[in-house]
Amino acid sequence: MSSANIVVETNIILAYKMSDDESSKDVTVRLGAAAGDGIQSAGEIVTKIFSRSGLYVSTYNGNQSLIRGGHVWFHVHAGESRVYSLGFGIDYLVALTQLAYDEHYMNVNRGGVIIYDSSVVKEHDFPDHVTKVDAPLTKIALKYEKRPIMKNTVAIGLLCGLLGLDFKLVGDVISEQFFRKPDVQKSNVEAARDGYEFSKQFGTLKKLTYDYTKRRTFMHADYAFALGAVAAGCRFYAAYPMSPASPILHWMASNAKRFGVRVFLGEDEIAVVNATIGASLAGARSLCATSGGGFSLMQEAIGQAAMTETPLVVVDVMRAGPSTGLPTKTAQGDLNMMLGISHDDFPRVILAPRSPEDAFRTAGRAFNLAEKYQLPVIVLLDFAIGDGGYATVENLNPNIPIERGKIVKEAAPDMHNGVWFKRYALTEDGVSPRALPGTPGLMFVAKTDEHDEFGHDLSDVLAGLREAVDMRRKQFNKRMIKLQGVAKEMNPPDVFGPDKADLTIVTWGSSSLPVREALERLWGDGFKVNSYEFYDIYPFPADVESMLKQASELMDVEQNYTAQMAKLIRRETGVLIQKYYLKYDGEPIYPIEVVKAVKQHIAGSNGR
Amino acid sequence: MSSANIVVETNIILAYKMSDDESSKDVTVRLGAAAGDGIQSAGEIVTKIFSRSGLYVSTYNGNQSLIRGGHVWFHVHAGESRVYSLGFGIDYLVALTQLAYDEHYMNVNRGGVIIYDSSVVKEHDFPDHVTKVDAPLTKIALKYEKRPIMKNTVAIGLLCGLLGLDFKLVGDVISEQFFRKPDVQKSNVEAARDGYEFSKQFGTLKKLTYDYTKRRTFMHADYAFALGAVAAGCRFYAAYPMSPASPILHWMASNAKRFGVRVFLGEDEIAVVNATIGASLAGARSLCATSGGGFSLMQEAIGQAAMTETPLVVVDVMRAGPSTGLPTKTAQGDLNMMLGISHDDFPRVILAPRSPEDAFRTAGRAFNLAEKYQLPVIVLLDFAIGDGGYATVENLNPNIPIERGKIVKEAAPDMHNGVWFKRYALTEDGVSPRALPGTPGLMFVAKTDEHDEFGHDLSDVLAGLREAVDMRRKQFNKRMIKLQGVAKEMNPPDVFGPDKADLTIVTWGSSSLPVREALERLWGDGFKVNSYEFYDIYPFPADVESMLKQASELMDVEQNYTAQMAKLIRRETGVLIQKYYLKYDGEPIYPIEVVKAVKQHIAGSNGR
Amino acid sequence: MDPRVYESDTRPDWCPGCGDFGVLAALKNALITLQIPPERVFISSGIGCSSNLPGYIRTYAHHGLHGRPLPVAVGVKVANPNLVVIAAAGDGDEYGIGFNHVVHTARRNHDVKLIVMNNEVYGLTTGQLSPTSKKGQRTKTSPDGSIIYPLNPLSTLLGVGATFVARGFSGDPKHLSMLIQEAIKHRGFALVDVISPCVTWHDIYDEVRQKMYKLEDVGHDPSDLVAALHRAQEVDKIPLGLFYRSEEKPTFEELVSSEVTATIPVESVRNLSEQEFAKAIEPFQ
Amino acid sequence: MDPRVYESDTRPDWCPGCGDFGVLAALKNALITLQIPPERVFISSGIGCSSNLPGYIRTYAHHGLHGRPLPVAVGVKVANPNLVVIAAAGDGDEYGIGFNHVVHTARRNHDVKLIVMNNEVYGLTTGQLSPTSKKGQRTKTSPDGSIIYPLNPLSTLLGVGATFVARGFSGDPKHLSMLIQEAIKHRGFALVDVISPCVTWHDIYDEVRQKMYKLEDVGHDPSDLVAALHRAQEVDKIPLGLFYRSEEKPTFEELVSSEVTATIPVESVRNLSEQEFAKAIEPFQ
Ligand SMILES: Cc1ncc(C[n+]2csc(CCOP(=O)(O)OP(=O)(O)O)c2C)c(N)n1
Ligand SMILES: Cc1ncc(C[n+]2csc(CCOP(=O)(O)OP(=O)(O)O)c2C)c(N)n1
Ligand code: SF4
Ligand code: SF4
Ligand SMILES: [Mg+2]
Ligand SMILES: [Mg+2]
Repeated sequence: MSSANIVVETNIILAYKMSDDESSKDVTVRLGAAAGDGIQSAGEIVTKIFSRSGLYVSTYNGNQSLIRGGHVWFHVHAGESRVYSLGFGIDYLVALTQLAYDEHYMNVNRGGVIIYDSSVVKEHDFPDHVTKVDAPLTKIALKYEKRPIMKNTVAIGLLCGLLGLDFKLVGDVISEQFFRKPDVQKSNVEAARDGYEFSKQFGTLKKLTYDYTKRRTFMHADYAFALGAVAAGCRFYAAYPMSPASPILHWMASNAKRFGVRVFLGEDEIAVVNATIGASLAGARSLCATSGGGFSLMQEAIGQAAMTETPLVVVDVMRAGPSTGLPTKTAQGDLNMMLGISHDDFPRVILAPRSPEDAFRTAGRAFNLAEKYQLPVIVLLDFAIGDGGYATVENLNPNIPIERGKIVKEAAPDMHNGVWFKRYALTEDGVSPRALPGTPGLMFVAKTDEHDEFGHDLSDVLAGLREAVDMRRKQFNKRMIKLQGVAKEMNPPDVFGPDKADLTIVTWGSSSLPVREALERLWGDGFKVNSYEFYDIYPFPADVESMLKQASELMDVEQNYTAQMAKLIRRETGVLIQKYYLKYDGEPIYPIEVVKAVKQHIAGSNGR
Repeated sequence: MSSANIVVETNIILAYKMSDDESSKDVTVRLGAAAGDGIQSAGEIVTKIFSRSGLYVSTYNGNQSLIRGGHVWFHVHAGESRVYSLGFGIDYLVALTQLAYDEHYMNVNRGGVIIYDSSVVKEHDFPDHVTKVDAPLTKIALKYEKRPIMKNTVAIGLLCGLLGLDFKLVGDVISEQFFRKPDVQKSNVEAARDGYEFSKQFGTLKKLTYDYTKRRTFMHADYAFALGAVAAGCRFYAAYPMSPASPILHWMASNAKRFGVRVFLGEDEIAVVNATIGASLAGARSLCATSGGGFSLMQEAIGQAAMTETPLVVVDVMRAGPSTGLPTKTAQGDLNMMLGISHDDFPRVILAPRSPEDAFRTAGRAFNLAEKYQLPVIVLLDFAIGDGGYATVENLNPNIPIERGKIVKEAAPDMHNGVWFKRYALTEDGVSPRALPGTPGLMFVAKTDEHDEFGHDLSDVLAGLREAVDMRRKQFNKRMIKLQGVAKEMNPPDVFGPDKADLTIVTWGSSSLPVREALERLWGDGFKVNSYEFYDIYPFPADVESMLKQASELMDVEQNYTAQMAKLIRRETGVLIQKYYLKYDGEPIYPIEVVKAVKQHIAGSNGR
Repeated sequence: MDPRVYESDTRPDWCPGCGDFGVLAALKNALITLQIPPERVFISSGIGCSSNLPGYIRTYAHHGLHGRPLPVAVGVKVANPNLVVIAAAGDGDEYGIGFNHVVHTARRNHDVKLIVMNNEVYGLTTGQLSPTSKKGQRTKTSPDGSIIYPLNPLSTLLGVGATFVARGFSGDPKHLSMLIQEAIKHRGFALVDVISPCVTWHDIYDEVRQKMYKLEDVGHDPSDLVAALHRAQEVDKIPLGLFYRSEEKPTFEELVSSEVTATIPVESVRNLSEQEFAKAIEPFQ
Repeated sequence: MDPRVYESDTRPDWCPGCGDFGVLAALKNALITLQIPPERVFISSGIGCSSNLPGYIRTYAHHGLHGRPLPVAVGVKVANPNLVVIAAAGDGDEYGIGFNHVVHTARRNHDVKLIVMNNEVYGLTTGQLSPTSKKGQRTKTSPDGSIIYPLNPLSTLLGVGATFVARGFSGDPKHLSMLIQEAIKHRGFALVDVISPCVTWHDIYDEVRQKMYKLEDVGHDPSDLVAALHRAQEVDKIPLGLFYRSEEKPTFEELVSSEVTATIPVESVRNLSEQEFAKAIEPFQ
């Protein structure tokens, strides 16, 4: 498997009609319009309505890097039990523009619905067995506003009517959403009601069972991570804006006061990461986040943190590259970078939460690992679960254990007479006690040059002398040995599905989610398949080799061109995965693509 | 082989006495003193004298990151036939300071010589079977100068006398070296003559056969690469000073005028690499160089060059890290970084010349590959062969073939009417013709956003639309497919030694050199060993897997902690190397260490 | 020259009303007025709404990395001094992450022209604080109003010793075109700061229109550095026009070319002759 | 206070005669004079001869990356405003690769003090041109003399609006100590540029001694910005002393602390209470 040879021709497999089972316990809604039409807000309203009806949700934001025009869409998958990803096809399409119709009509499921306004959108090739809901969205909207901006509110009302949702809830959520704009609050509710009323003329369409007593929580992984960080005692946050990591900054900025977080907006990512290191040195649990391009700039400083043994947590919310790439689209292309951050070898930890829930849990773990082992911890999120996708979160536990590792609070009596603190004392586990500036008698220099136990240079007058060479080796070993401690805390991949299977999908981070929905479908179709979901990536968890070798057959599913995780697996275990479904076009993995890849593969051909 | 587990306890194996064969065809000299004593200059004089006596040389500079004081040494290995590395032990030790004596006396070979001045240096534990040459170096020096700065010149005279070299040559070289300081030129020659005369009292010591008609060329890899680059048409060089890459800058600055090279000293490495990309876009063969820390800062822009498909050659002269580390010491720790440069996947080429000669050849190849395939080419040198070590170079061929790849010189007639040039035209080999700014009618935007064939954005208004997604995939494939072309030009490792062996050493870059000397010694001792020397690293050369699988047993020798090359080999071929000799203390690999490791290993134990 | 030579088939994706339309128009106008053929123009941009400009005017261009338009431009200009090299980008690009390049490019007096579309906000990333955002400005990153002092790029560049410092307004493309023309004609580095409002996140059109005045209307002398500094530091009013110009310093490109054997064109790639090579290796023998 | 509290057992590895000895002595003297206990001092340095300083004075310190002393210092100060935070580094560090941090740290008026050991050369890397090297200066990178205009950090920082700008000379440690004391006492960002000659690559002791004079001896008023600018731009003479000081602007740390609930100390790590947490997730329901 030479990297030069993996050229995977994925197809955009969106056109399918399979969910003709009207009684299925989930529903998918896609809203399509132009940027500036408020589709993101409409999507959030729908998501909220579902969540307050007791449904589980998972959403995706098909947005573009522009403020007005173009084509953007918002996808909501909701279910009576847990949903993970985008689901299968579209049950309800709301096409507010011609482009929205053209791009999505062919993906509407048998038994589904297309809502559009024929005064704006010309239908064509209307799918069989799909209900046509041609509604005067614009006309209704213009009743309330001079510009037809309100037409998505009308559509929401209509959609909720078709779905048989209680209008009270719909009205409440819309009121809430517009509470900062009292002038349009009431009219939006009215417009929605008109849409709702309009729906009554249609017969039974696909509905779910609602439980209005349940008020589920949903968020994306950026928010979940920020919340988890603050819940775990984060006191310093630094950033330079970069999509799709910016929501962490926005949340921190809005909540700084309440939670005592000092927010620092740096002049660039280099300032950001260095300030984070400074704040961490000073004793604060400190965090920064960015996306790939910004992370590239942070690399030198991450080596610095490893060398000075300063705890550091950095989040990379991945987007589709390389270089500027597709800034609003998703990918898992940054793993290789994390394996090779900066020059020469140093310890690091790489974690890749799969979902917002996972992200919340990971925040506290990341701080604990960073502080216990005094090293950089990298957290890989991506657009699909970060900025781009909300999901229901359950059982968030704010009582995150806080493990700060070895901190010396007071100097021994003999430390006050001109002695430096042994900040880099050689210890068995490689971790040396640290002191926080301000503590009398424990002064030290945090040093990026190779150093002795006191933090004095080995790089100048002593370089190359036998004792210094020996100490250099000991300090190098000490740093690297810490990974043995971390390794004991690394989890092997979670197995999703049966323990034994004919085919095992290997996947990591957010790709785990579409794989789950694919597996559930495949089980229904009688296939014996499961998946290994990696989320603790490096140091590579122990015992994975035996897990992999037990599997009958392996297929790698991830979102990059060179199968970075599969390469890491081969590097660490020797196991060569020979089947792939790799996606690198910026679009999310749809469960159906994995289903097809598995079926093709099991039928004998290569699933790529 | 989990990276957390490789903790290799190398020993500094310097103390050995083995070269008691006075008739051997090579000699090793070590000069030790304090920084500021002029030991580098003395080492260069000795090297030059040897080179003009028809000997082959290989040197090493044991310097420190300070200007005065401390302990620095210079090692010269010279031979009647090709020498590669530091040789075995020390035949002639010139110890100008106590520290120089203390650090090196135990490494002097049986039959060797220690030159010192007992008025400055106290000998102790004087080795058996070593000739003691206690010389009044200081006294002689003070005859000519008020400060004893000239004592290394005296020592050189003495050394050359013991070695039986012609004084005329010695005098000539010294005159030359001081030609910019006419006031001390003559006195230095006189001082050397006094030392030379003093030597006469000693009997036969180890000498070689000299051929004064031969004037060999020696240089280190930094100079060799710079020279090769200029010989291959390099017209733009940018840098920010960083050891051990600075000699390239110094050479370029001094030769800029003569060779028409525009030298640009940037405000930081980010400016440097971006300016290099700009110059390359404008049509110049453009180069920049740095060391690890500076390279970390360049990463974002290297992804940019890959995305805009702009030819780029960047040299990383590796030094011991991580972070600031040991700036004057050697390592091969940056391979992982090169495999993971910046975010998401893009094509790159990684070359790792083994020697100055190799570096010269690589320069032209690097430009050709960069321009033919329009991608970044990374050249890995290191301190040991770069700034730190001269070696004899032979057969440098200035007639380097120049392959600039597809350049369109003139626009088709229909190109002049408001049409953009298809800079990113989809082609079978992935390479699109480029145009140089200034050419009428071929305007294009070099674009870091994902783009169509014209270089127009796919990332904004078009992002996510079906056609754009399709084009995104095609452009991604196009970029990566270029690696297939490159792969055909990648050389498998060179085999040093017999084709069949009981043990094969896998090594790369500069580590190949000490391995060669170790192998020659091992052959003499009756061992059947050979080595695979990797120098074309990525895209990983084809057919390596079968080579590796043919080997009876493999042992990896490289200069980093985590065995980065071995990991790449496993990643690419699945082959797990189980024996290692890894060195990461900043010191060069001594051939004897490899000899010992092999012997221990063949005796059954692990050679680490 | 046919004024259509600069037309592009790609339509700007800026929001309707965005200031950057005015900058694009002024730039085109300036180039056409100066009768510069498009193939001689190289535009280097960064990342941001403003940096999308290159595709909308048909010249050679590089749409690169956030903050790095200038080093790319410098590389192009040093390699091929015949090109008219323009860097065009946002305030985030040039006054934030990339400001060090501005300072050093100005100090070395490279013959490149920098047009900054200054909207006092990070437009593309949805309106966060930029280095020129005012104290008190409310954004997603400053929900209670910014506590941070803004950078004054003009007074800073005057402190650096930049040889051409001007400010235009995208709402007055004619005046702006004139400034850009002067910048291009200037021998050396030129900064044209353009107030180019972001109608979506920070619409300051009205404020600017109220506060602005033209330096040429008040008899400002662009050779007077101290006067320029005073004008640059005004906050109640917004002076537009040429603050400062000095043509005493030769450009970096002039100096470097005088250093280099000019007979070897940068884009010509040829081997060294045997003699040249022999001379080159002599010091190593 | 025992003046020995700042003594270190590590001896400076600077060349005999290096200007940096004077800076070290002045810094120690200033801290002792101000009676600041060493555990309250945090020194952040970069990479260069000058940046080796921290190990030679026993305080908390970070010896980090080339050009990045200030962002580290800012992080430390924002997290723990009780510390006296000093960045100490070379002209390469601070006026070259790291100058953007200087500009923005000054603009935001962080309460950190920057001491630049300006020797007009890259000392540690063996004497290449630095951003403050003079035109005509001969180095390994300018064998025929530099063609590049130097940066004037003082006039630039005055243009930025820095609130404290001074210049000292390592040959006059007493005067320098006084300037450092003033800088530490200043409320806000302070630049102390120190002419600290490199005796090995660029020995300008004699030149400085000939050209220098003290601003306090000529009645310079440090509240007069225009006068400060004129002084900063002198080239025939070298003015030493306090060029400019203004204490009107609150510091970033004051402003950010007023924003943050001060009852949560930055180094205290505790979980959110159930109520706090419930309130935090409310918007997501
Ligand atoms: C290294 C890096 N950091 C962050 C970003 C994200 N980013 C894109 S545009 C932008 C700022 C845009 O602001 P400005 O330069 O003022 O341009 P405008 O959109 O306002 O025209 C940022 C921070 C990036 N692309 N690269
Ligand atoms: C990113 C990076 N680039 C380059 C270097 C190499 N380097 C080390 S010190 C130095 C310059 C030192 O000059 P200066 O800051 O003026 O300090 P001085 O030695 O003169 O005191 C450089 C370029 C580095 N360490 N890191
Ligand atoms: S967001 Fe602002 S800067 Fe960007 S295009 Fe729209 S108006 Fe212009
Ligand atoms: S090289 Fe110069 S700056 Fe460095 S220690 Fe020596 S004198 Fe000081
Ligand atoms: Mg802006
Ligand atoms: Mg300096």
